[in-house]
Amino acid sequence: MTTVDTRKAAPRRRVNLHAIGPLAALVVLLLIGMALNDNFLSYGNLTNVLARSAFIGIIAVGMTFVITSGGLDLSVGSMAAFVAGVMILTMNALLPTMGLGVGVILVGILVGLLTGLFGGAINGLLITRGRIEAFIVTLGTMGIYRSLITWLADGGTLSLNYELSGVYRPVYYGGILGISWPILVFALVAIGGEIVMRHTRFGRHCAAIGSNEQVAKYSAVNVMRVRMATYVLLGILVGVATVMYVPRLGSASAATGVLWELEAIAAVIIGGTMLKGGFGRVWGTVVGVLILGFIGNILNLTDLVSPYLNGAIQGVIIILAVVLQRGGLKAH
Amino acid sequence: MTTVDTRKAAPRRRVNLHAIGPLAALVVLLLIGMALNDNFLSYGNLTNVLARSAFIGIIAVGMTFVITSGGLDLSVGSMAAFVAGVMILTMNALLPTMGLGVGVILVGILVGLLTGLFGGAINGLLITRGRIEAFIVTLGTMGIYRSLITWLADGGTLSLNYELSGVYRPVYYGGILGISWPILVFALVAIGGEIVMRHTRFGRHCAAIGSNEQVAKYSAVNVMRVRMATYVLLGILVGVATVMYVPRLGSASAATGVLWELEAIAAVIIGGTMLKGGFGRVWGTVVGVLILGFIGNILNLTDLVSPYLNGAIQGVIIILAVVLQRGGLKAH
Amino acid sequence: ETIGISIPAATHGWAGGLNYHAQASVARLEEQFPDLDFVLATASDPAKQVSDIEDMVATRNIDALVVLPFESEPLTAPVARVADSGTFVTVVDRGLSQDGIEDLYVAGDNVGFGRVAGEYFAENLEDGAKIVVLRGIASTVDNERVEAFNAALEGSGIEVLGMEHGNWNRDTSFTVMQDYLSRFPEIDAVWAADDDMATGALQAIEQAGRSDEMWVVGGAGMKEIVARIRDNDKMLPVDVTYPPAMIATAIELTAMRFTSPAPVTGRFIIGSELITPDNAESYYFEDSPF
Amino acid sequence: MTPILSLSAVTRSFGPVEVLHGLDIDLHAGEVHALIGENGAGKSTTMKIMAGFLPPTSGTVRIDGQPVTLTSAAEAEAAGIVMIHQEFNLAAHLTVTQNVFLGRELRRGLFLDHKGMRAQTQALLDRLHCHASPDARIADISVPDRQMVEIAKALSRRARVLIMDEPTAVLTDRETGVLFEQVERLKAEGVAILYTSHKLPEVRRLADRVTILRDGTRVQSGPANGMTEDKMASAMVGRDLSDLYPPKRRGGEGVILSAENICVPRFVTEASFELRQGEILGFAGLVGSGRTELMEAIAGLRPRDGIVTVNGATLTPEDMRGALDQGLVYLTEDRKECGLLLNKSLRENLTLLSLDRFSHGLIDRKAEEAALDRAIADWDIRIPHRDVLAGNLSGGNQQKLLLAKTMLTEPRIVIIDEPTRGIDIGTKQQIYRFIHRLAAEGLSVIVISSELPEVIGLCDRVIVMQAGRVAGQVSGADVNEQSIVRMAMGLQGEAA
Ligand SMILES: Nc1ncnc2c1ncn2[C@@H]1O[C@H](COP(=O)(O)OP(=O)(O)OP(=O)(O)O)[C@@H](O)[C@H]1O
Ligand SMILES: Nc1ncnc2c1ncn2[C@@H]1O[C@H](COP(=O)(O)OP(=O)(O)OP(=O)(O)O)[C@@H](O)[C@H]1O
Ligand SMILES: [Mg+2]
Ligand SMILES: [Mg+2]
Repeated sequence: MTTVDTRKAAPRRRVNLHAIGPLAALVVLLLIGMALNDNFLSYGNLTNVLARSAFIGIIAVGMTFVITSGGLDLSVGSMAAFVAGVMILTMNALLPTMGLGVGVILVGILVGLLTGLFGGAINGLLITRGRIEAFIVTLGTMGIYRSLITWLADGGTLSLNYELSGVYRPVYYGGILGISWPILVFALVAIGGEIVMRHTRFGRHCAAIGSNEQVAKYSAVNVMRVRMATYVLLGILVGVATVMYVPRLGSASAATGVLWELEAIAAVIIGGTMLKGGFGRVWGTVVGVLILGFIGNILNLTDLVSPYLNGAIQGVIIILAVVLQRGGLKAH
Repeated sequence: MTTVDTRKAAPRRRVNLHAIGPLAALVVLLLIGMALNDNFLSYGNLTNVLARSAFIGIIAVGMTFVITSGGLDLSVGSMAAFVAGVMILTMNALLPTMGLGVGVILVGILVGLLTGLFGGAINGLLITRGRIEAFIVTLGTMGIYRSLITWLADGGTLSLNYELSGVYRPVYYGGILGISWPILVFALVAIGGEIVMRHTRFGRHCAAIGSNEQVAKYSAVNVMRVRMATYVLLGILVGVATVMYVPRLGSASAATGVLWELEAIAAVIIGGTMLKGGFGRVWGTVVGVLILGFIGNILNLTDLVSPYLNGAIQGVIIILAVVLQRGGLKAH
Repeated sequence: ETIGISIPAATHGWAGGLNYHAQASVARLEEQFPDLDFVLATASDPAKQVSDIEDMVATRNIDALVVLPFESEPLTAPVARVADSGTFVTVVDRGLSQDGIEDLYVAGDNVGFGRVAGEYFAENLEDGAKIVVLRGIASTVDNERVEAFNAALEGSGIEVLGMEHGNWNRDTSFTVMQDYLSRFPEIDAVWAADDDMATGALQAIEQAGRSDEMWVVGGAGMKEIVARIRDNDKMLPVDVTYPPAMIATAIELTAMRFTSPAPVTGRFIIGSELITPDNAESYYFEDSPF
Repeated sequence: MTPILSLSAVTRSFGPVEVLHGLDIDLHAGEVHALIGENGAGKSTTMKIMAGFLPPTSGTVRIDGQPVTLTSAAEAEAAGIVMIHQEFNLAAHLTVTQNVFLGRELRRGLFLDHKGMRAQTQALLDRLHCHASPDARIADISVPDRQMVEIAKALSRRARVLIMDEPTAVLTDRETGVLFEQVERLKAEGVAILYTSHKLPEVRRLADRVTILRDGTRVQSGPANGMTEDKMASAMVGRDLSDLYPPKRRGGEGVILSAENICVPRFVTEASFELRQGEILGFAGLVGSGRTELMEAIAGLRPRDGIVTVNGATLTPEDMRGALDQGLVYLTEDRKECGLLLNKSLRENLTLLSLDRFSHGLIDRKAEEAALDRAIADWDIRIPHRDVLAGNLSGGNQQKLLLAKTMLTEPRIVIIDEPTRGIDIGTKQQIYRFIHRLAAEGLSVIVISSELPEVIGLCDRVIVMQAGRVAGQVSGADVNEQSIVRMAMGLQGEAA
C-alpha cells in the first residue's frame, strides 16, 4: 500500500529535528562565539568553559534520570553548598590529627559523596515512602540545606585550610593529557549516564515509570525502588560535583550553588528530555549544559549590550535553542 | 474477613483528608502562632499578614489555572518587577503633563494591567503557537523581564515620585470597613477564581486539558485558546498584584518580586492542585498562600532559633503541611 | 525595652559579616543589659524587609528600630511610619530617600569606597594602563561606588576594558575573570569592588598563570585579604575598607539611648580607608568570620 | 485433576460496594475457559484478582491447589500467570520492543541485549502477522496494533495461565483469526486460558468451557458444547434476545452531508461520498484503511483538503466547534485516549462536549446532575456509586458513557466509530435500536465498524474503504459479507 511508506517517513523526519535540535543550537552558538572573538576557540577558553560547566553538568546528568522518571529535584544547588560545607569542616577538623596529605582529602571526598548520597536518600524517602510531591519535598529540603550551610558558616564563608587547599587544588586545576579533571569526570559521568539510560534496565525502567507508572507497576517494575534510586543517584552526583567544586575556590558559603537547580533543570529540558517524564536522553543534557555554559561565556567575551541585559539575551537564546527543536517537541 | 472494613473506610477518609489537609495545616499554624505571641491574633498583625500575602495570593490564583491546565509559569516574579517598573516610569512621566492627582494613578494602573496582559500573552503565544515547553518559555522570559527592569532602573531603583506616592498610598494602606484594599482585592480575586474554576466552562476546560489534552480536543475544547487564556489571565493578575504592590514600596528594582514564582507555585501545590495538571482548586491555593504567609510571620514572632535557620524551619513546615494531606495525594 | 534589628540576609560575604556582627553585639548587649530585648530579622528582599518591620511593630512592640535598608526607596515610607509612631530609628549604611526620618544614622561611605580605590589606581598606574572591573549586584550601592571610581579615574588615561557584574559572588567573579583573561591579552590591574569577588578573581588569574602581570584591589576588609596585604602579597597591594562591623556600632549606640542618660542622635559616617601593608595589622580581626 | 488456578468464594468490594459475590472458578491446563457476562458483571475484576493485580476482599486464590496471596503482578508472573488487560497496559513513550520486554528485559552481562529483544519481538509480531515496527513508539501506532503488542507481550512471557480480557474488542476478523491460532497453539502446549469477549460467535468457536457471570455472581458454568449463542446471550442478559438487529430502513432522498475529494495527508486520498437524511450509512474496510482519519477530518479534528458541506453550509477544516454547530458530531473509537477523562467524574465527562447547554454564565450543576441521571437510565450505565471516576467504570460502561456524552449534543448527523466496542450483547441490541430510532427521527448516522455483521445488519448502504481510498459502495441486497470483503481487499473496483 502506498500510504504505508509516507506514513513511515513522516515521523522520522520530525524525530530527526528533535534529535539534532539542541546540537544545531550549540553549533550556531559556537559559530557566533567564533565570529565575535578570536580567542573563543582557544584551548584556554574552551577548557575554562568546559571545566566550569562540569558541576552543573554532572548534576544535570543525575537530574535527567530524575526528570525522566517523572520526578523533579529543586534541592541540588543548596545540597551542593551543604555538601561543600560538610567536606570543608571535616577536612579542617581532621587536619590536626591526620596531618597534611592526600589522606585528609580522600576522607573529605568520601564524606562529600556520602553526604550527597544521604541527601538524595532523604529526598527519595520522603517522595516514595512519604508520598509527597517531589516539588514540595525538594522545595523544602532546598530551604533546609541552604539554611544549614548559612548556619554552619555562621553567615559567612567556610574556607578550606590554606595548605590543604594547595594539596586539593590539582583536582580542579590539574588533569592528564591536557584535559583537566573536571572535564574528564564530567565526560565519564556523561558517558556512564548515557549508557545507563540507554543500555540498562534501570534506564529503561526510569522511562517506563515516567511514561506510565501504573503500566510499569503492572509490568513488575519496582517503582518505588527505581524512583528512590534516581534521587540517590542524583545525590551522589551532587556529591561528585561538589568534590570537583571545593578545590576550585576552597570555600563554601550561603552563595554557593544558588540557582544551580534551575540551570540543571533547564539544561535537561533544552536537551530534549520531557519535563513530565517518559523520555530522557543524557547526551542531550550534556549539549544543554554546554549551550548554557557558552551563552554565559560569549556574553562575557563581548560587550555588544549593556551588562544589565545579559539575562535578557540569555533568555532569548534559551528559547531560541528550543525553538530549533520545536517540530520535534510537537511529536510528543 | 477483617480486611473488608478497612478497605471500605479507607478511600473515603483519604479523600476527606486531602480536602481538609491544607486547612488543618493552617489551623495548626495559627495555634502555634497564638501560643507563641499574644499579639498574633491582633487586628494589626492579621491585617499585615493578609495584606502582604495578597500579592503572591493574587498571582497564585492565576497560577492555579495555569498549573491545572498542565502548564507552568516561572516568569511571574520578574514580570511583576517589570510591570512595576513600567508603571512607575509611566506615572512619573505623566506627572508634569497631567498634574498631581488620581488621573495619573488611574493611567498607571491601566498601564500596569495592560503590561501584565501583554506579558502573559507573550508567554501564551510562545507556548501555544510556538509549541515550546512552558518551563523553557517562562524561564526565558523570567530572565528577560529581570534584565529589562535592571536596565530600566539602570541597575538601581526606580522610584515613584514622592508626591504621587502619597496619592497612591491609600491603595495599599487604606481600605473600607477596616479591611484594607489588598485584602479586599485578594478576597475578590480568590472568590472569583473559585467560581470560575468550579462553575464555568473555562474552569472545566482547564481541568480537562490538564487531565488529557487529546480528550479535550475531541470534546471540541479549543485547547490553544484555553491554554492561551490561562497565561493571559495570569498576566492580568500579575498586573493586579503589582497595582497593589507599587503603593506599598513605591519603587521597583532588580530585587523586586525575586522568587515570587516559586512561592506562588508552592502555594498552589500546598493547596492540593496537582503539578501535572488535571485538578486544581483555588480555595486550596488561598490556604497555601496563607500558610506561607503565616510561616514567615511566626518566625518573626519569636527568636527561638538562629535567623540563619529560618529557611530550614520554613522548609520543614512546608513539607509537614503537605504530609497532612499525604493520604489524599495518593488517592489520585 | 525592645530593640528591633532588620538587616539583609547573609547571601554574600559582606552581608555574612554583617549578620555575624549583628548577632555578636546582640549577644553581648543582652548579657550586659538584661533589661534590653532584641529582635533580629533578616530579609532576602525589600518586600520581606518591610514585612519584618511590620511584624516587629505589630507583635513585638519595639521601642527602637535599627535598620539596614535593603534598598533605600522601598524602605523609606515604611520606616517613616515607624518613626512617626514615636519609635527611635537608627538607619545603617544605606540612607533613606527622605532626609530627617531617622534619629541616628550610621553609615559607610560608598562614594568614598569607589573614590579611594579609583585614586589608588590613578596614582599607581601609568597613562594607557588597562584595567577590568568586577561590579557587584546591580543596585544603587554598586552604582554609587562605580560612579565614584570612574570619576576618580578621570584624566588618568587609564583604559577600562570591561565592567561586568560579579554579583559580590566568588563563583561568578571567577567565571567573569576567566573570560576577561581569555578576552584581553593585556590587563594591568583589576578592581574587584569586594573581597569575595577579589578572591574569585585571584584564583582565575593564578590559574591562567598571569599573576605577575596584574594586581587586584578588592574592598570591604575581609580577614583573609587583609592578612595577605599584611604579608606583602604583590597581587594584593591594598584594600578599601567598608566594615560590616558598622552594624554593631549602630546597635550599641541605639542601646545606649536606653542605658545611658546621654542623648544619642546624629550622623556617624565611617570613612572608607585604604588598607596598606603598613597599617594592615590594625584591620585584622582574628575572630571575625569576615 | 487439580485446576492450575482457581478462585473459591471470592468477593471484592470497591469502597462500600461489593461487585463480586462469592465467586468460584477453576482453570485447567490445556483448556480455554470463557468468562462472559454483561458490562459491569465483574469479568475484568475477576481476572485481575486471578492475575494478582487486585487482592480479593475475601475468599481464596489457589495455584495448583495451594492457597496463595498474590500481592503483586510480579508474584503472579513468577507463578506463571500472565494477563492481557482490557485497558491497554503499555507505556506510550516506549517502543514496541521496550514494552514487550518491560520488567523482564534481556541482558548481556550488565547491559541490555537490544538485538536479542528486537529479534524476539519481531518474531512475535510476525507470528501475530502484525506489521508494526518493533522500534515504533506505542504512541505512534494504531489501536489494533497496540492490542497485538499487548498480546505479543503476554506471549513473550511463557505463561502457564494466560488471562485475556476482551483481546478481540479492537481487532478485525483477520487479526482475531491470527490470535486464535496462537491460542490454539498455547492450548496444545498445555496452557490454561481464561478469556472474555462480547463477541459470542468467537466464544462458541474457541471455548471449551463457559462461565457466565451476572451482577457479580456465577449463574452458569459448564462445557461449551451444547451452548448456543442464544443460550449464552439469554443466560447473560436474563431475557431472550431475538432479532439483534431491527428491520432495515431506507434513508430519505435529501443529501444532508456531502464530502468531496477529501484528502488527509498520509491517510486518505480523494474520498468523496454523500449522506442522506435519515440514513444509516456504514463504512467498512480493513484496519488501517483510513476510515477513522476520514471521519475525524470531516468532523474538524484533523487537517484536510476537500469540501464538506452540511445542509448546504461548507465546514471549515479543523473546526470541530463549527461542525458541532451544524449538528455534526463524531464519536471516537479510542475512548481511553480521546474519549473520556479517566480521572474525572461521570458528570464532568458527560457534559464536557455540550457544556454550553449547561452554562448560562455559570454551569448549572443541577441540570448536569439531572442529565447524568437521565444518561444512566437511558444507557443503562452500571455504576457502583455516583462519584465513581470514569476510569473505574467497566469497559462497556465507559463506552456507554461516551455514547451518552456524544448524544447530549443533540446532533443531526452522528458519526460513530466502532459503536459497540466492548459492549455486551444485550446492550448492543439496545444501541442498535437506538441508532434506528435516531434514523427514524430524521437523524443521519454514519457507522464505522470492523465487525462486518454489525455493518451488514444495521446499514442499508455501505461504503468500503481500502488503503485510504473509497473502493466502492454496496446497497440493498448487495450488502453482504462477500462483496464487502472483496472490495475491502482491493479485489473489486468501483461497484456502484
Ligand atoms: N477501581 C474501581 N473502583 C470502583 N469501582 C470499580 C473499580 N473497578 C471496577 N469497578 C466496578 O466494578 C464493577 C465490575 O467491573 P468490571 O470491570 O469487572 O466489569 P466487566 O464485567 O469487566 O465489564 P465490561 O464488560 O464492561 O468490561 C463495575 O460496576 C465497575 O464500575
Ligand atoms: N499516530 C499515528 N502515527 C502513525 N501511524 C498511525 C497513527 N495512528 C494510526 N496510524 C496508522 O494509520 C492507519 C489507519 O488508522 P486506523 O486504524 O485508525 O484506520 P481505520 O480505517 O479507521 O481502521 P480501524 O478503525 O478499523 O482501526 C493504521 O494502519 C495505523 O497504523
Ligand atoms: Mg471488563
Ligand atoms: Mg478506526
